[in-house]
Amino acid sequence: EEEETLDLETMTWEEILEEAEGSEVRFYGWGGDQAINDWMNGFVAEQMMEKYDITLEWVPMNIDEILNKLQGEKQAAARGTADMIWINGENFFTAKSNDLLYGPFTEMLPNFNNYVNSEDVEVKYDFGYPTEGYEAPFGKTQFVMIYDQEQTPNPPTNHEALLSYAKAHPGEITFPAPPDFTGSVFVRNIIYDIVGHEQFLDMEAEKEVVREAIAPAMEYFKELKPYLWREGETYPATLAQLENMYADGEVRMVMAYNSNLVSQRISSGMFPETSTSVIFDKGTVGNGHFIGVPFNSYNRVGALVVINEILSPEVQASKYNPDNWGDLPVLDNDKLREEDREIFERVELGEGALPQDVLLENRLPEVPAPLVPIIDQIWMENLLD
Amino acid sequence: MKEVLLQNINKFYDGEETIKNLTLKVEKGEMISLLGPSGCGKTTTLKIIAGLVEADQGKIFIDGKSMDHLPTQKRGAVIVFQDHRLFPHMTVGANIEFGLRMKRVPKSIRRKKVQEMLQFVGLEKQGGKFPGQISGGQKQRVAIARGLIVDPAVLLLDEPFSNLDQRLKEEMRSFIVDIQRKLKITTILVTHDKEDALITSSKIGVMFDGELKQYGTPEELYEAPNSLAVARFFGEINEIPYKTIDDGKIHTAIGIYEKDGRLAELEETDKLLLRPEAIFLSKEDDGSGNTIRSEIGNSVLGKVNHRTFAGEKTYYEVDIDSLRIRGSVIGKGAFQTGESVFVHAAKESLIVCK
Amino acid sequence: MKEVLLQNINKFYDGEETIKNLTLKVEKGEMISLLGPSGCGKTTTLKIIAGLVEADQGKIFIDGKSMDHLPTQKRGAVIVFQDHRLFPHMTVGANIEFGLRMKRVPKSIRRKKVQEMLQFVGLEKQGGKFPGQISGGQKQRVAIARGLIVDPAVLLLDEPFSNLDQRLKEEMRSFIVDIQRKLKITTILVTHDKEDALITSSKIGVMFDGELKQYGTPEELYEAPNSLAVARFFGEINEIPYKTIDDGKIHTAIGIYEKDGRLAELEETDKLLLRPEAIFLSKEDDGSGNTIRSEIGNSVLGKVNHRTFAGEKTYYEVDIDSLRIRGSVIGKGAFQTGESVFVHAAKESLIVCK
Amino acid sequence: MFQLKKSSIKPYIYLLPVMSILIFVFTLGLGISILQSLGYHPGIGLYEVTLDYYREVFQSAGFFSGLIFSLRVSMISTVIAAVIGVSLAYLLVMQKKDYRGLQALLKLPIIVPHLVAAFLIFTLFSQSGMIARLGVLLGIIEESRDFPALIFDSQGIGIILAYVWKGTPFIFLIVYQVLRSIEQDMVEAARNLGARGSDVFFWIFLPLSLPSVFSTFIILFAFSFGSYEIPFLLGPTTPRALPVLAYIEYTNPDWTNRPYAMAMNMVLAGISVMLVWLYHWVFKRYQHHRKGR
Amino acid sequence: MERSLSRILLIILSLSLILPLLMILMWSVTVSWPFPEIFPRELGLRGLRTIFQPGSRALDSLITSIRISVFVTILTLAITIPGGKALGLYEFPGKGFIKIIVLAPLIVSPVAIGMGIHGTFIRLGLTNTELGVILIHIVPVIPYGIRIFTNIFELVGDQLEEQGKVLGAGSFQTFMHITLPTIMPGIISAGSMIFIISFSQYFLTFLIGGGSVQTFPLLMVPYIQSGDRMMAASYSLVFIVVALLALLGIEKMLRLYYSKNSGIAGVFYTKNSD
Ligand SMILES: Nc1ncnc2c1ncn2[C@@H]1O[C@H](COP(=O)(O)OP(=O)(O)OP(=O)(O)O)[C@@H](O)[C@H]1O
Ligand SMILES: Nc1ncnc2c1ncn2[C@@H]1O[C@H](COP(=O)(O)OP(=O)(O)OP(=O)(O)O)[C@@H](O)[C@H]1O
Ligand SMILES: [Mg+2]
Ligand SMILES: [Mg+2]
Repeated sequence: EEEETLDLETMTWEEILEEAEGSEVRFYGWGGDQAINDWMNGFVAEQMMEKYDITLEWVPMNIDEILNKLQGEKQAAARGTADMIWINGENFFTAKSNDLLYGPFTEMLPNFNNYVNSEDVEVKYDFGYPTEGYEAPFGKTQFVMIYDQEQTPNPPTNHEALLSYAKAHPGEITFPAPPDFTGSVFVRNIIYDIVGHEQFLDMEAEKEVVREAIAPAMEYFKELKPYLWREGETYPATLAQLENMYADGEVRMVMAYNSNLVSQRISSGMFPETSTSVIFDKGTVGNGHFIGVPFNSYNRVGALVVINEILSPEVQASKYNPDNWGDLPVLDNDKLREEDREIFERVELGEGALPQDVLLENRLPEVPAPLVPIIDQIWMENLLD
Repeated sequence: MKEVLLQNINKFYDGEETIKNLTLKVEKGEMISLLGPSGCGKTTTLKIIAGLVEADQGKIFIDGKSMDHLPTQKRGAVIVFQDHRLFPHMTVGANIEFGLRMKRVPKSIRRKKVQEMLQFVGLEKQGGKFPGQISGGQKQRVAIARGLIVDPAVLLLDEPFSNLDQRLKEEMRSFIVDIQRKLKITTILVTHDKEDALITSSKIGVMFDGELKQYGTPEELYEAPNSLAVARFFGEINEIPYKTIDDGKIHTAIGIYEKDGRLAELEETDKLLLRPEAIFLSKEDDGSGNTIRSEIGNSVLGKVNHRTFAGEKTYYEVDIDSLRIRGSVIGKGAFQTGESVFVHAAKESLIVCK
Repeated sequence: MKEVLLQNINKFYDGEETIKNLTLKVEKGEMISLLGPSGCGKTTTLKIIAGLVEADQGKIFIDGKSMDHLPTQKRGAVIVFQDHRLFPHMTVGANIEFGLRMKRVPKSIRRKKVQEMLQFVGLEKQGGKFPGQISGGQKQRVAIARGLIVDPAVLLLDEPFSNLDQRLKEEMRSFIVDIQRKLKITTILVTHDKEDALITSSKIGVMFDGELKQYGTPEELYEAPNSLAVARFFGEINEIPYKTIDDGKIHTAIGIYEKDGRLAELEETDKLLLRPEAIFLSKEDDGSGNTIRSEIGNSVLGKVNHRTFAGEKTYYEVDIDSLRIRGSVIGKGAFQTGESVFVHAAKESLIVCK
Repeated sequence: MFQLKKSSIKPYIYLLPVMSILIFVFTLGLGISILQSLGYHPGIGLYEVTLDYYREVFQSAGFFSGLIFSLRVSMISTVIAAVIGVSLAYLLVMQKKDYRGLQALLKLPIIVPHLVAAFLIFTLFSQSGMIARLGVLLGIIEESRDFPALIFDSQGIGIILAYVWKGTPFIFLIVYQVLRSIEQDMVEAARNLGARGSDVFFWIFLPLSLPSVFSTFIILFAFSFGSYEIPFLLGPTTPRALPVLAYIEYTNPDWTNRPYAMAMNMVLAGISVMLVWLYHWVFKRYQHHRKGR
Repeated sequence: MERSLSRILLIILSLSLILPLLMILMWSVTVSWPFPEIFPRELGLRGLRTIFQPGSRALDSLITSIRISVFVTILTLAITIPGGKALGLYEFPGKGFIKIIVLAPLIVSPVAIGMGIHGTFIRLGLTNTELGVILIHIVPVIPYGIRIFTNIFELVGDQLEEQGKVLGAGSFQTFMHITLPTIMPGIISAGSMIFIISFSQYFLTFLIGGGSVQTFPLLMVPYIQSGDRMMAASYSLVFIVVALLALLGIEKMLRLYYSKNSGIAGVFYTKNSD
């Protein structure tokens, strides 16, 4: 293994390709979406096999569990089974600060160099944390709220409208309570909407500082609470449950840190066809998700080849297609060749989803990772007795 | 004190007729015995009375009331099981107490009664042990005590003394008989010991192969069995070949008898039987000129073939020509194998059997 | 054919000494019996020999080899348990076959042997039934058959006949004795029936309360018991009060005897015992002038207090002044309650007991 | 009931394989957990051994309410499951037929993983669930809000429902097998001595199956007291069951929070051991009491 | 009358336990089913089709799952039967303590246990292997096995074993011919529990199997955690049906073995006696 590491840095891409041929690459990541699983097992795996004779094994697994496993392996200095992991945000922070990732490697990837704007904040930073080449961009999402247009012809697009909407329909709005991932994003969006987002980007991860900064937002939540589902005494435990409640008509709004969720749910029949995505006028939080290579990957060359391919316009476009996934591409439009740009333009957006440019224009950066648990904590202290 | 009546009971197990058209009446307060070889259906009969096994045909009445579909616990007929069936999770004391508890008898009374019972069956010290910790005979005593304590209206005892030594068995037997008489509990005793049956019961039924062959007083059964099988059942028996010659006398292998009294109605197809203890042996020549035996009726000469000492008595096999008969003599007996002896039997002890 | 030797065995249950310093030797190929009241430790003794219960002290040797820590299955001592312990999940046939299977006997031989056994114990028809479907006596027979079929080196029989009727028991008993003699299986029979013990065994041990009180031949035990308890154990017995007066004669309640022969060594602390069957009764006046009884030694007059018919014999309770004795008479007996009778006993039948 | 054998070495040999696995698991699993709960976790760069994490766990706001919530919910659900499970087993054993099909079907809830059970209870008992819909159909309620809040409720009813649903067949399965192995002979003997149906149950079936009921009870209780899936998915946001608190700490991507999670797990395990020990003690005394009467 | 009443009660109780499962059946083919409708508005087969489509990993992983759980069941029975016997039949110092210790896998959270053992398994080369997964699955099922067998042995005692030994059966023979058949009810209930728990194991499988050992729950759990009810229900349905079939199959085999050791002999003797 040691040899390989040394070699990699000096190897040419051709040598890497040659080395990777006929090997097996294991890609670990969240497996709770049938479309994504199908796309991974189907299109991506086939591409790899055809182009590079690489067998791509998609292993569905939650990221926190993957990191635990890596950590155990690290303590025992063991060879790993994962060659690529789907990662972002706090988990990237944890992985990197615990030396669980191999890198930097992005510069070795021709497609990264060719198509990705390495100076883009969303490539350079992940939840405010510098990526430093330890993870390659995979896709982008943005927080959206989803309403049924038939029920809600004019969905609220700022926190005040949301409050009056809740007052008009008491008990029909709710969100998963932080520290649930999505609920936590929702809270941050409201905070952004009330106190703006700029101050957080370099805020000290100090509870008192944060508490003061978000105090008005906490007041807002207290005001909102009585109009929430079950008067805010309790919240759904997971986004999945909220989705089901929305699908069954128990609540009027559902949310997703996945701008394309609505079109998937509509096409699978779960959500009413009149469902639509909504963002705040001031924008909503967006973030990127990435691919990392575990420190103990057995087949790094193979991983590099696959990641490189994922950064190709074909794969990115296929991913953008809502029939496959609908995830926003990470390639820099300016760097794309004309014919590649056309591929993207040909992709038809699904129902209820907002187009890429609308989203990108109203995209707010995530707070730095260390602030997230602090905000969650403060919210809990204020709103859960 | 209840009357028990079985009417034309039939029971099949796996298509085999185990109880055949059984009719049996036990009077109020009476104690009877059921005898019969192993597997003849005695236990099954008790279970049918108690309602643990359903008869395929026939009716059961207790005190005139039909027992159809009446569950066991309402019949008031308590079985003391052959295989004890003690509750393994209860102590000896709790086992005995069980029936009283079921009757919701107050605790203080229960305690007293259990103490009495324990004492009676000689298990004062074992009251706190579990069934797995006591001996076979002790188990049997617990089973008896458990059944007796509830003063059942009908008591069904299934070989209750089989694991007890002679002394204990006699004690228990007379205790049960006492209680039975005092409380006039209608009782059926199943036993394989003819002495138990004869001593305790006013009537005895003998079963063979699911059939009640004879039912009568102990004397009747003992002295006038209606079949060889029944006769055999009350102990070993000698079948005595005979001829009735024109002289009106009965010529048997052990002597010639007048055809009168008991023998008056002897028909050719009947059998003549003789119990071992009815056979008297005397020495051909005992030296002292003592002639005790020879004084009693006629006698024939035989030869001792085998001798078995059985304590209280001694068995002899004696060959009279080609006939081998068995006799028993109280005490050690003075005859040796190979010795010649006079064999004699009183006319009154001859049994005529159809 | 193996010798069994127990040396100073002690066993405690819950702190109570159940077996007390038991020493017992059974010769090769011999059959002995263990007798004793319920709970005296007979079963426990067998279990100790078989290795199912560990003695707290003492040693066991089979054929001279110490059995310390030798597991049950290697001792070759087979118990036929008092409570049968049939395997509920196997048919009667499979139960009997079990031991042979464990010995890896070929199937064809097994089949043949099982068939023979089934036939012998009279269960040809029950071979396919499960233990829950057969009667108590049938279970007992299966247990016997299952133990016998393996030709054990040492056979331990724990009350094997208790649930069998007289005929069947006699058959089984002689079958077992035959096999035992033929194969010279060292056998210990635990029984509560003195007749079983006396008939089958070359030696008998009597246990009380965990102690072996006497061990000897049947005759020794019957005629010279070393304690009242042992004597009692072989059946009811009368204790006869007596005085030795200066005239050198022994004055008893039933007559006066010379102090010679058996009585020569009678000491004042000894007891004088008399079995019921050794008591002869004769009518004070039987009308016919028959004087059979009065011819035998001296006799006293008594009064019949109670009469119990027991088939083969009849028991009488006779009061002689304040002494009540029990006598038995073969057959129905001619005496009525209240009648006066002559009571007489031969000197030879008096038992002296320390 | 019967004499337990005293043997110096045999039981230890019998226990050797299973105990060696347990001890292996223990020294490693528990040892490492304890170390981590004390703040020693070199893997994530924590080296300082301290009791601070425990202190904070005990001082944290949700801890006691969570503990009481956990105790209450697992106690209630286990008791209900035991009562229904034992009744079911008894009812079935009293039938003439043995309803093989029904038995197989009753195994289904055991097979269903806890996550799926939570999903099921949610679709049945949430305010837009099946029961609520039936309520609308029958005109008992008008809209979903009229349906009582059984899921995410502060009483933990949803959790209890889920545990009862999973636990009842488990108790049933075990107890039924025990009851069936109780010989019919015993029942006959009891009835013959005047025992009615309920007497047979209380005096024969219950005492003979009690050790099994007790064992399954302990297993269910310990399981429900210590696991997070169902209370996480069906429980209220406050109070949160103790295992949920530990789980949330554990999944915190900031690994320096790990010691809290571990400390909570250890406290949880400690309480569990104490409770189980208490149970054993009570049970023993109860049995003793019966024996010594 | 008493009996019919109890039968009704039995049926009601059983149904209330079984009927909820209909929801899984329904949802596995339900596309949309808004409140307050009693029947789904739209049906579909996306879920089941995904599972059974050619090249689906679900089927392979089912086979892996069954194989693992069968081994786990056998191994666990092999170690917990003697353990239960020791606790059920013997009196010895430390018994009370051991009785509590065997509950440890329930009391100490599997996360803690798994993490603790992970490192050791790595060093032993057991991670990412089926063997490792089988071994780790044994841990959480130990309490079930031990407890059940302890109770069973307390109930049946050792009288029949004694009888077997007296008739010359060695320890192994006694075990096979006497012990096993008499504790068969316990084997069936403990075996079922062990199989089920192993079959639905997720966290430990992943941790030790590292994703290279793919059992069915590894595919199923992410769906159950997601909001896609159709996929969740479809996977659950397949899971439940397969587990039930496997269970019944195992039970059937055990019973077959059981009757082979008694019934055939019965047939033979009945025939011969006629
Ligand atoms: N496991 C045990 N625990 C405690 N006491 C016991 C145990 N087994 C037997 N005993 C006691 O030891 C004594 C002897 O028992 P054992 O079974 O040897 O008697 P036994 O001579 O066979 O009697 P029986 O003729 O009634 O079968 C009895 O008093 C019995 O209660
Ligand atoms: N459940 C059953 N299934 C099949 N046959 C049975 C069943 N119970 C008893 N039998 C048979 O019925 C017959 C009568 O049995 P029962 O128990 O009444 O005999 P028993 O007269 O009590 O004999 P024993 O003196 O040996 O106890 C026996 O041949 C027995 O094998
Ligand atoms: Mg019988
Ligand atoms: Mg005994």
